[in-house]
Amino acid sequence: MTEYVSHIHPVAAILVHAAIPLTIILVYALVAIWGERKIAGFIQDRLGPMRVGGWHGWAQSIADLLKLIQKEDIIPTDASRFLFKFAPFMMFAASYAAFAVIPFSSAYVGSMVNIGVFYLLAVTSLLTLSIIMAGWASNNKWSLLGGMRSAAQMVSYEVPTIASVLTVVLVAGSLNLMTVTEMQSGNDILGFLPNWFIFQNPFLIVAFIIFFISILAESHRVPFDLPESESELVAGYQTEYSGMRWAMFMLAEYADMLLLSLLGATLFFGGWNSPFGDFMAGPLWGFFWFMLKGLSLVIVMMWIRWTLPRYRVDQLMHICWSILIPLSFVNLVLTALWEVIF
Amino acid sequence: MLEVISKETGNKEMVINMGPQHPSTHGVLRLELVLDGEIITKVRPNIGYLHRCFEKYAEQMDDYAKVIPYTDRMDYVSAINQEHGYVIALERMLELEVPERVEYIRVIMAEMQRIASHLLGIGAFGLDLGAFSPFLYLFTEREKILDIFERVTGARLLYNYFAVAGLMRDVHPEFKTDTAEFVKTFRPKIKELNDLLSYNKIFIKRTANIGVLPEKVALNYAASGPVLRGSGVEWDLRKNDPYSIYDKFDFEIPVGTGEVGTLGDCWDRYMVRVKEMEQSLRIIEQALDGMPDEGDVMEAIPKRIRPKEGEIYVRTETPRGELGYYIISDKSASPFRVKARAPSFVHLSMLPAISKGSLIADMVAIVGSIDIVLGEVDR
Amino acid sequence: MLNAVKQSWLTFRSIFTGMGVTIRHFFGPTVTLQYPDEKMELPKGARARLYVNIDDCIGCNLCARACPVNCIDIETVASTQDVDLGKTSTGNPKRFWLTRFDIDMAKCMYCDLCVHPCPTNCIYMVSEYEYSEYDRSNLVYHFSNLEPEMVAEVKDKAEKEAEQKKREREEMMRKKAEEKAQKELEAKKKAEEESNDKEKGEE
Amino acid sequence: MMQPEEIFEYVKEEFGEEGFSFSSGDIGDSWIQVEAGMIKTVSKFLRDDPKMRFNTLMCLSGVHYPKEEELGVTYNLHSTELKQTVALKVRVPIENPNVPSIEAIWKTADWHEREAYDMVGLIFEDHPNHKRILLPDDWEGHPLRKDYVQQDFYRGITTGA
Repeated sequence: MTEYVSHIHPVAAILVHAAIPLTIILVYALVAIWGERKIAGFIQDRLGPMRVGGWHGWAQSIADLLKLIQKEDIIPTDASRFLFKFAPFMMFAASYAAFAVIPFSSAYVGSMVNIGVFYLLAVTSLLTLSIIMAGWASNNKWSLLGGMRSAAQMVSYEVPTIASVLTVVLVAGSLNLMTVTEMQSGNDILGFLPNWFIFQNPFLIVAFIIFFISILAESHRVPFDLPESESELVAGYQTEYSGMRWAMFMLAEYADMLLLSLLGATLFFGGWNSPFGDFMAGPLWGFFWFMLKGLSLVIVMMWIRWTLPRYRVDQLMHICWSILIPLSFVNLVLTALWEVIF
Repeated sequence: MLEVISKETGNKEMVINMGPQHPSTHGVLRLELVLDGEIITKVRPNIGYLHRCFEKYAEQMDDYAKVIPYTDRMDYVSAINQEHGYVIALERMLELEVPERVEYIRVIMAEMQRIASHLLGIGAFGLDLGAFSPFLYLFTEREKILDIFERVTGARLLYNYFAVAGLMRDVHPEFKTDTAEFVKTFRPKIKELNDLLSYNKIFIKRTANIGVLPEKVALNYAASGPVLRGSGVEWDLRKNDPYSIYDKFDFEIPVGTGEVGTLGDCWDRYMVRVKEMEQSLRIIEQALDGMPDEGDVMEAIPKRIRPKEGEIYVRTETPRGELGYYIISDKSASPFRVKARAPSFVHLSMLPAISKGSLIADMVAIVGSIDIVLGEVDR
Repeated sequence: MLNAVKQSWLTFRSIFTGMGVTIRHFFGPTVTLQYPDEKMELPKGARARLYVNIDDCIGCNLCARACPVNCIDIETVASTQDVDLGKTSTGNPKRFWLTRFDIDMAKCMYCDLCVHPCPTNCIYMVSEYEYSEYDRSNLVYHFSNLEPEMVAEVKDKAEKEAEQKKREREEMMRKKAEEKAQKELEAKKKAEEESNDKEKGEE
Repeated sequence: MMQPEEIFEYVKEEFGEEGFSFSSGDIGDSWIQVEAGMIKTVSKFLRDDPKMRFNTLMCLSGVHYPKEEELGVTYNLHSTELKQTVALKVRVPIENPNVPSIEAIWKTADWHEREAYDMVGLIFEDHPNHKRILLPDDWEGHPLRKDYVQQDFYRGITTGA
């Protein structure tokens, strides 16, 4: 498909490549916000949104979006105006740009770069910057605290994330996410299990656990949602934002959640590979399996969100620096040994 | 922003206002926190945002009975217990005999209210620490209690149900079966709560060793109720200074054990409340067994209340601790002075003593664990 | 090291226990009502709004005096002699026109204290709870069923009767005074006559 | 466990007759009236003496007595160890309502004394933070005095009086 488009005009190709992930993110965000409210509702013996749009309030997110567009855009008097306005867009741009290297299906990846993993991790680091920007520019002490917490948290948790991703890279021997996915095709393990990395090597299960805990922290989900912990910091770095700017934060956050879940699906669960070998395989089925795997991880994140209390900021750091990081490096070495031996 | 910070304190400390509008101050409380990073070096609680002149109103009413609906509004989470203390004070002043049936109904209602109040306190505590679902599960149970209350009193929150030496209306015929049914369905929910929240490791990490209140400090600050018991003092007015007919019942006083941390920390205070709910269930069961079926609950209510000259200090055990009414009468039909000694007021005053050196997140846990109701603090 | 592993295991176990509880609730029944479509049935005797059965009211003002927040405002006019207001359903004779019986539900605190003193049980709480208004003045409920003209007429009549009564009383007083004066005069005359007679006799 | 009368006798033995009296109303509790200047020493004695051990101050209330033109403070003490209670009372003239603070003896008195100052206008000497607690600092008058008149405006806002 990509070759076909670039035949017509290079600019058209760029636009198409930009539009596909954007559509996916926007549709996903609308569904995920509604879905999270529904999941929260059912977990708490409630129903969640029920009124807008008929069946189980499916149009709730659309109605919310329309409301947010109409809202007055309030900027605090003493805020640093440019940074304040810029931060939400930068945050969204960061998580959006990272989608370029995600192989959505065997036939589509935005950019077939051979350092995909590296690019993705580098671009998502911009999130930290934008959160600090928002927290600082609001000229609100709660926002500042939220921004600072977030900076500390994300910088720390990037280390175990990278270490656990490296474990996979070590096994795969490639930084290109498409290649990594292709390596997981087939159903050879024990004769029926798919060739996914999570089944290939016991150390990769540990790597996945570390990775999952880290992405919970990276995307600010409970029990690590300290930057915006609503009962302590009111709303953290989002406190002063309203209307569309706040919606951008929300969108970026959900996009980030999807991005990291999809990364997890690519690295550990075979990406767009069908769990049944050649059955139900193909570009479109690939997209389906890929999104299913990613969304399952998102749903587990939501499930955790509505079960657990949150950690304190120093405990969060403790978990990262004294448990996850040593563990992930030990795991990396052990994986390397495993690879040498077998 | 740095200029702002240094202007306020002259050095690198930051003063931050937690409240009056803040999600975890449980109402309109303002805490002035002096921060060094996220570490609190000083706390100054500022109260009075919900001051509704209860004491002045009480003096200006032309009837002692008209004060009862106002007592409801002090601690709006446990209105029945507030009324209970006030009517007991008046009964002692007038030297009235209360019919047995009335006493039994009062005890059942008061213990149900204690459970309802603890449910809210525990739920809100969990909410402060980020656990959303337990709050709603507990609220479901609280609703069941309120349903029973609504059938009995006609109201869900502010009941005005107790009258001097009587009740405003009799209970309905199914009251006993309704309550027994609730007791039966509620027991398993406590276990569920323990699974979901009490013994959750993250929850324990957030509450153990936090906000430790040693026994000596607790007594010097006149702490009472679950806060005092959390520090390991076996002190419950229902046992130690029995009022109403509490001496007839067999129940235990749960105290803090320091099971997961230090004695007197947030977790102990929380756990005392959980265990207290079980004890309340026991009292309710015994009271349901002993409650007489016949008897007029309105018979003994005096037509006019005019105590002789004198003063009295009556204290009762509310879910939050010792509620004292200091009433002076001057032979007229309205009280000369009513002072309500509210447990939350006292507990809030010791906040600076127990929260120094903790983090903002701990502050939230501490405020949640002492379970204040601002309506009672400000009156 | 072993301790750290054990602690991590305990943490994971407690997290999974919690997640087990929430997933059971996920598939369990919901407890909410979709409010405007479904409504909770309030039990008998729920205190949601004050209602006055004005036909039974005798205007005794006891409820207004029992109210801690003074939200009941009653104005009564004594009925004239030519009108019989009848009796309430409880058999109490009615002696007053109720020209005003207002309850300010915005002030009311639903304490039920006004219900108990009523001798004819005509003021009570009903379970109607949907009565929000955009304008606070609409929350003042007027229970008096007299038309304004009627009120004026009644007041006028009552005034006239009161005046007439006053006049009658004055008349009576005057008559009494006159009679008294007459009697005194007669007595004086008699005395004079007697004294005259005496004088005459003496002469 | 001692009755209030016995406690009164015991205290009298310690401090002498001067400045103490024991009284009660027709109903309810009796109390020991203490001269204002002595309240701090008496409190300390009551807290520390092995036969008294009043380790908690349950309640501290300020009262205005308009007839006598006096202000009063009532201290309700309680001992969790010996399970005994007693009430102390201090009366001071309204023109000079100075009472020594007992904040150093029972910490809980801190806020109670601030409330008494706020509501009836008692002044507690040596209190570490002698400020209003429920009302704003610049409020006029003390609301629980019987002759209190509410100010019409507070910083330009009508008070609804």
